[in-house]
Amino acid sequence: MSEKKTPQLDELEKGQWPSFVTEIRKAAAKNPAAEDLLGLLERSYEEKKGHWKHGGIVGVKGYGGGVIGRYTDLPEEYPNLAEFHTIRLNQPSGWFYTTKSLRTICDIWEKYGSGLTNLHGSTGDIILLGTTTENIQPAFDEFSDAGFDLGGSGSDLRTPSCCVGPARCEHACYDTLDACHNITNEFQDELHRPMWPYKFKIKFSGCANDCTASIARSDCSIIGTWRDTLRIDQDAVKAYVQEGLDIQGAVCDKCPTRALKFDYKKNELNVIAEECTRCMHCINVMPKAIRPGQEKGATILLGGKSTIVQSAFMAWVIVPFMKMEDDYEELKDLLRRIWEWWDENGKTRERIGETIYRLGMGKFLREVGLPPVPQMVFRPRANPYVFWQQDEINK
Amino acid sequence: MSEKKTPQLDELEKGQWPSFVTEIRKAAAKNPAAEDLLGLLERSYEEKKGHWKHGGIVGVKGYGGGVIGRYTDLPEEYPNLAEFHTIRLNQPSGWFYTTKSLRTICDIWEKYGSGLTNLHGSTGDIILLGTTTENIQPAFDEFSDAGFDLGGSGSDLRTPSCCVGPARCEHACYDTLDACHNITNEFQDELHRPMWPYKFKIKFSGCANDCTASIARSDCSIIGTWRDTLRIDQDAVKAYVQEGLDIQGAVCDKCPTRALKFDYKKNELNVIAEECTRCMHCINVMPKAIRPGQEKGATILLGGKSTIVQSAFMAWVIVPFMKMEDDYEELKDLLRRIWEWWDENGKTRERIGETIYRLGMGKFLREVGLPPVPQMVFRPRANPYVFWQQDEINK
Amino acid sequence: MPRIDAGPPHYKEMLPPIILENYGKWRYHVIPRPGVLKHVAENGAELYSVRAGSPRLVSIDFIRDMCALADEYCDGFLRFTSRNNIEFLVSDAGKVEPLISALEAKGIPVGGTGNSLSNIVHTQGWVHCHTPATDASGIVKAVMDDLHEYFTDMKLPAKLKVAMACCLNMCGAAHCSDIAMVGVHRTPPRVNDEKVQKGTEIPSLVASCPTGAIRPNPKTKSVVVNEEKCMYCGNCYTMSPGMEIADPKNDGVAILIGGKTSNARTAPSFSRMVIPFLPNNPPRWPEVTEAVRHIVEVYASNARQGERLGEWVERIGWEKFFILTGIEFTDKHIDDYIFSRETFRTSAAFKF
Amino acid sequence: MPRIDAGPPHYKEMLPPIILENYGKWRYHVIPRPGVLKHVAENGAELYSVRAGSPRLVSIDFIRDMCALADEYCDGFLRFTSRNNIEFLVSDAGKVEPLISALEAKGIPVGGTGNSLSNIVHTQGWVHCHTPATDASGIVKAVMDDLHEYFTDMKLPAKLKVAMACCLNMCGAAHCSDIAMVGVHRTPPRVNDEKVQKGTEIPSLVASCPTGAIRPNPKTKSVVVNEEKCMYCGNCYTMSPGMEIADPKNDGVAILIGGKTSNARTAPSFSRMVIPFLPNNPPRWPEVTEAVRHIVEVYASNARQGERLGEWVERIGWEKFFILTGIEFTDKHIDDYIFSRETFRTSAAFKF
Amino acid sequence: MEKGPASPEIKEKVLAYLATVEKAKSKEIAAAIGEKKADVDLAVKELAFEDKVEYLYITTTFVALKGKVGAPQ
Ligand code: SRM
Ligand code: SRM
Ligand code: SRM
Ligand code: SRM
Ligand code: SF4
Ligand code: SF4
Ligand code: SF4
Ligand code: SF4
Ligand code: SF4
Ligand code: SF4
Ligand code: SF4
Ligand code: SF4
Repeated sequence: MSEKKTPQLDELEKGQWPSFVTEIRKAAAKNPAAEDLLGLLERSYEEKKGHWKHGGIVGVKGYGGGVIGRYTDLPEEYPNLAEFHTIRLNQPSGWFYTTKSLRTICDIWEKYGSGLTNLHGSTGDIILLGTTTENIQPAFDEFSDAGFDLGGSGSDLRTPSCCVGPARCEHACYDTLDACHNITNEFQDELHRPMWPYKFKIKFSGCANDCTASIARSDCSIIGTWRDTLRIDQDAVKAYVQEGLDIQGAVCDKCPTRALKFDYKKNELNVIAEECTRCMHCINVMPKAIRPGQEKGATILLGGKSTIVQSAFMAWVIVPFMKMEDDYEELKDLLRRIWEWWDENGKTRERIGETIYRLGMGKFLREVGLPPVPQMVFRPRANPYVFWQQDEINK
Repeated sequence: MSEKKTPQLDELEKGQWPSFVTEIRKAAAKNPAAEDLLGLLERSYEEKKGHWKHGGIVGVKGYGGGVIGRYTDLPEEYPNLAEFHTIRLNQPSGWFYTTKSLRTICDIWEKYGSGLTNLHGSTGDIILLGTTTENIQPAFDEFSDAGFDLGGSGSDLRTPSCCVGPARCEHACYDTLDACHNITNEFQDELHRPMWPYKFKIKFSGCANDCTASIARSDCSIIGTWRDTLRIDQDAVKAYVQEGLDIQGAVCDKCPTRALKFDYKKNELNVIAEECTRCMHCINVMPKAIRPGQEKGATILLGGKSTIVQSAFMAWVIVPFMKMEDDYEELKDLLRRIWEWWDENGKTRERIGETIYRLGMGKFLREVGLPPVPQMVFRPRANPYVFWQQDEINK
Repeated sequence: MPRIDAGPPHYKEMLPPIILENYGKWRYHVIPRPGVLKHVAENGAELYSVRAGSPRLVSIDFIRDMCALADEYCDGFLRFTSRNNIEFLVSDAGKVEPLISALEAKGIPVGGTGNSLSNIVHTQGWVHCHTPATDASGIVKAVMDDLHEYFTDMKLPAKLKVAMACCLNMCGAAHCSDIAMVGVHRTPPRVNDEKVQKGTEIPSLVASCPTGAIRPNPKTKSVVVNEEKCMYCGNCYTMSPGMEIADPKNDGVAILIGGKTSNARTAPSFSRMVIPFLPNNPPRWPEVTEAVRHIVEVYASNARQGERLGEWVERIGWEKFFILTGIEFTDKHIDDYIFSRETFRTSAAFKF
Repeated sequence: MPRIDAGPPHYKEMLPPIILENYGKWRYHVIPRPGVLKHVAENGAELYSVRAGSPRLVSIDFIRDMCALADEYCDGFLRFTSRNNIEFLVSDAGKVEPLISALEAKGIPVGGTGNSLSNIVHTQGWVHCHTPATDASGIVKAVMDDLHEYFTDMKLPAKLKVAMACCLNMCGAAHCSDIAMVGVHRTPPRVNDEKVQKGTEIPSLVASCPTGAIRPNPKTKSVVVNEEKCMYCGNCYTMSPGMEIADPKNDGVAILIGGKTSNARTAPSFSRMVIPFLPNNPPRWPEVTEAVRHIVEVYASNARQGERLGEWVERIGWEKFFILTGIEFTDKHIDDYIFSRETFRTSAAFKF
Repeated sequence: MEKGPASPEIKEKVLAYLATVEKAKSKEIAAAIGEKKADVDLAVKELAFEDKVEYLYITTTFVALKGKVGAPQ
């Protein structure tokens, strides 16, 4: 097939880390678009610039998102990239697969696309890179028959994702996989039909280790925690001492609130329950001996996003503790109220965090009906610029 | 004299703390304006509101500040308060007085004013509360003859002030009294003839204890420090041990950088020189044993101010270390460059800190000619929004 | 012809001999008793500074009284501190106790050193300013009466610096004090068109509002206020007497805590609002004095030795502070101004 | 007729029997060797997860290869991690080593667990996006080749999370990563009036500029850019293809460090810029790989055990970081955007 | 630093300009008459001594012809 030289890309087939160039080359062996991609990319490497035009409007019937239109600005030279759209498939909770399901995806993508994928996209989707406008609908139809559906794009709910949670992790404080699946299915309309000021992302992490980086990467971050006291197994503590773990140095001294007291004589570790902030550190170091408490649930945080344009925001606490039960009705109800408020108040291309920053947390809490609690802030305001409500002043 | 009842103010003559009401009453015994003030204040206590009009224009010939015009909004009822201006006299460095000089002030103020004062105003001036427009010039003339001069007000350099420093404090890293006096005299024009966008305050503290709260209260905060290593007298350390001081707990464990190592066996205290941030804590606890280093000077910080309107700013480091010698030429030169830049770039009623915040520290540093150093920031920027200069990019 | 720009008197003229001799040569100090600092020079010379409380707003009679004491006990030398206390500079150890007795006889408290409450830095209030939301001297007197024991004793965990500012201009270091009492408004300015028309530059007035709540009203040649947007800062009143913001029914006092300016141990920090509003109840502001005393007492009985108020709260966490004090947390505690973002809890680790 | 809104496949269909049986009943885990997690359930069941590196941009051939391995060693079950690694879910301890050998034979590295460098979260770059300032996959490949030993070994003080984003939109957690490489522009957009006229809403375009650098130009029915005000964020280009910001001569890569998202020990934190610009030097970006390796090495040899990169820098102070690494500090490191104030050193305590 | 006497021409220009406005900041005067601000500051200083202009503190300090702006009503 290809005779084109790609000296620069060839350099990236060297070295110990598996090479994406090799992957493109594999696809190129079977697919002309993938082959053109090699050429286009080599050209970008020479010119130090991209060769893709601003996205266009492509999609699947009944859906408002899930496909990213993409066209090269050099269609004459790379005709097979004239259209090179991405399809975002909603991954299963926790990115678990049977080989059978993965093979099905490969087969359909071999038929309709370039054979290139990202496993996974940064938001969590199965990213299928490169197809034509014409092929989108038939590809979707087959994926759909095989049990897959589109993910989000545009101003909608983006594909939620979750950590491995109870499927394989001893720390999980709620069922992240079930929650992710349930919420995704509940809000199919919001996911597939963009109607908001901008995108909205949800990520589920089973504990404060936050293995989905949800606090930085999602508008709504749902982080597992517990309300009672962490549980310590003193026999296991003694076993760690035996193994030579420096409990005072590696655990107690690094506890952010100094809530752990180690008794050298008895080889006993105790926690001052009210001081513990459930940061997970001690549990991480001594998983055999320390476990979360029993009254489990999640902290809900809001407003995370990356840098463009008002600066990056990390999500902040809006509900310190919520039980993750009863089909997540409490969470769903809260999400609906938040979206309604945001839809009402947000400017175009304004993330929820930016809207709240602009209008003030007080207004948001009052209008969404959330009780203010000190857990929402690191510290209270430094300025005295309080807004008083009509019913709070003397007429 | 007065027959007017002041039941509310009377309540404030009770209690153990010396009473300002008693003071006004003392003045009222001799001065009708002070007497009217009692009545007006009682009225404010009843009505819960002030009775002073917006300031007016009064002053001393050749001076553009130093007098605050004040008129009551009830001149019919309190005719002696129809004019009740304040004169700000520049205090001597460190607020030191001979009784003779204080008596001179009292005598002149008895003649021309209400007999009421603030020792001192928040900026540091001797505040003479309450005189008439007519009396301002003659009062000034007499104060001037007695060796006193006006302080600042309006959009000028405000009266600089300094801590007690080398006059009585073992910690002083430079001569705060001399610096304050020298700078005040150098910039008499700037102090007395307002010509800037807004006020500009300078405060001198001899060490990082910052006993003038300069970092919060002055646009330019000058804080003593040293470049080499603090000095430890091991005999004195041993004496503290003898006295029962818990050196590990009260000193080492509270050192913010853990730069101090206490050797229990030898009763020796040592410092890791490069780790010490000269916070003063250990010196404060053990002044007999620990002293600042020998290569002394000051850190210059810029931008402090209170809350109105862009939020409070604390001053930040712009020169980590400056020798305070040679008639302070380096400092004077820097101040001139800063003022020139601010005058050029500041909006009306914009403090220097606000101007820099609005236009960016980079622009300020480049244009004032200060080299950027990491000591200027707690941490570098989190966003990637860098401004590149023409000579830094490839054409 | 008066001298012009002659500057302040030279400080050296004001220094007692012991200071002139030992200027820059002090070796260390101790605090032999509350209110007394003993500074020892390299050559062994000893200076006793006796610190006395002052109401700051004083008459010339008071100053003359103090001068009389200074003449008798310290050869005519005294100074004032950056917190408006008076310091008598005694070079004869034997005169310290007699001076203290003389001061106490006059009702002047001695204290404010070491781990004590010092004098309250404060402002003009109804006595002399045009923009106050409350009085300053009155509240200060009431609070200092109430907390007197903490001034004359050194029984606090650390120094306690209290400030009082009568409006949001915050003349003083209220924004960085262990405890700050700040006069606040709670209702928007009422526009007095006539006054605005007279001598107010409308564009400057409009620009002065930090929240953009003021719009020009070409019809009246005055302005209108969007009350929803107003946060009662009073900056427009500073610009124009026609923006009448004082409101006796709604003005009052906010309490902020936990600021400091020293660099010892921890970086200087801003005070944080813990009580958004207490009513103006002259003459003794019982709500304010109680709130301040309560905070001081909870601090005194919970903090570790050497811990400033803010250092204590930051160690235990603000959520814990609200539990310990029982102060109610409301939406008003949450920042919604320019730098709000840094105050939000962007962490899942907190106390319940 | 395809199904609409059926949602993703149910995860339970994808779980191996050992997980279905022990779902929510895991007791603890250990890391027997780099790249292998051993999870032990309450009933003693043991699951071995073998973590393998992936370039993320993979062909269907690659996926099929991995499926073949999963069929052979783990009954057809595998998963991907939140950092795009592949995890083989092995329930038979005896199959762990053979699987690893098989992977290594294919050139697939095993590692990324515990105190190691994991896979680099990254984005599209020149492969598929319209706004990149650099490529993503290429830099990632070059850096992972260079730092390979830190992936396969657990010799770092703590976990090291590296991210790569090809423009300032920062798709990924670059803003909160231990090390982030971010594609940046350095010159203002060149306005292509024709393209702007076609289909761009001028008011939205003007509003999109965070610094107010864009003004409408009624004459051309397009816009003009005040180049002094432009900070090259590229947001205008996202709004309109007429705002051509890509500039091969000046685009490149900035390095930010010290962010984290876990709440363990310290609160989640933003990454901070330490190198404002490195040139785009494809195919292997030597300046970038060297800079990253240098930072990793200085960190590895100076931090305490268990300290994330940012925790280490915050403990020693950023001024010390610049000394230790020898990286030059410039005016570009100092924030001049909305939240700059909180980054200024408002303290006299610092290291020289 | 001795600044020396102010330029008489600049003083005249300042007075002429101030006659046209109620009050002004010295920066505005400098811009209006096209002189360096430092020179205007010096001129204003001398004019103040000559009782021809005065400084007005109205939230920021302005300069005006002496007596042009009265006390508040
Ligand atoms: C494909 C993906 C990168 C990847 O290689 O993984 C991606 C690609 C694009 N992102 Fe993104 N974003 C992707 C995850 C993210 C993330 C990470 C996340 O979701 O965890 C972020 C940061 C978190 C956040 O949402 O803030 C992210 C922040 C952005 C932004 C900035 C939004 C903001 O408010 O800060 C934009 C700009 C925009 O929306 O106009 C953007 C825009 C884009 C666009 C649509 C370009 C554009 O301006 O229209 C890119 C399309 C590229 C293409 O042609 O394929 N992308 N984007 C990720 C989605 C894959 C998936 O669905 O799984
Ligand atoms: C007298 C004094 C209070 C006192 O009782 O001690 C005072 C009194 C006034 N201050 Fe102040 N300020 C006084 C020290 C301060 C300080 C403290 C300091 O200097 O250390 C501050 C906070 C630090 C700062 O500068 O930010 C301060 C911040 C303000 C502000 C807010 C400025 C800002 O940018 O944040 C204003 C408002 C203004 O300038 O328009 C203000 C305005 C005023 C005015 C002139 C009222 C006005 O709006 O025109 C007050 C006149 C009262 C009167 O009639 O006597 N005053 N003012 C202090 C001056 C005495 C002296 O010269 O020694
Ligand atoms: C007299 C005075 C300076 C002056 O020029 O007037 C002064 C004098 C001394 N200060 Fe101060 N400080 C004075 C205001 C301050 C201020 C400013 C303020 O109060 O507004 C501060 C910063 C306040 C803050 O952080 O909010 C201040 C923070 C300190 C500190 C640090 C305390 C801390 O740990 O945070 C020390 C060190 C110590 O006491 O251990 C200190 C130490 C000292 C020493 C021990 C210095 C010495 O060796 O002579 C002096 C006696 C302290 C005492 O009262 O126990 N001085 N000192 C001021 C007395 C004010 C008063 O009447 O109470
Ligand atoms: C598989 C994965 C979850 C998933 O659903 O995919 C996962 C799995 C585990 N994480 Fe994680 N983490 C995973 C991404 C994350 C992330 C997100 C990220 O990397 O973008 C974070 C937050 C990153 C940050 O802070 O910037 C994360 C922060 C942690 C931490 C906290 C580390 C710290 O001290 O800051 C722990 C605790 C520990 O390792 O001691 C942890 C612990 C664990 C444990 C030990 C949990 C358990 O008991 O099973 C798992 C093995 C960790 C290991 O690799 O040594 N996991 N973990 C993710 C693997 C990514 C990878 O391929 O490398
Ligand atoms: S976030 Fe917590 S529960 Fe989820 S995988 Fe990580 S450690 Fe386990
Ligand atoms: S979870 Fe964190 S805060 Fe709680 S005891 Fe353990 S280390 Fe301390
Ligand atoms: S600032 Fe330092 S030098 Fe000045 S009085 Fe306070 S402790 Fe002494
Ligand atoms: S001055 Fe502060 S930082 Fe330096 S050694 Fe003493 S306590 Fe530590
Ligand atoms: S705080 Fe406000 S009311 Fe009080 S003196 Fe200052 S400006 Fe006047
Ligand atoms: S009080 Fe403040 S916020 Fe309200 S209108 Fe006046 S300036 Fe604006
Ligand atoms: S970071 Fe920028 S260039 Fe890269 S994929 Fe995201 S939007 Fe596109
Ligand atoms: S690149 Fe950013 S700052 Fe520059 S003109 Fe475009 S939107 Fe404005």
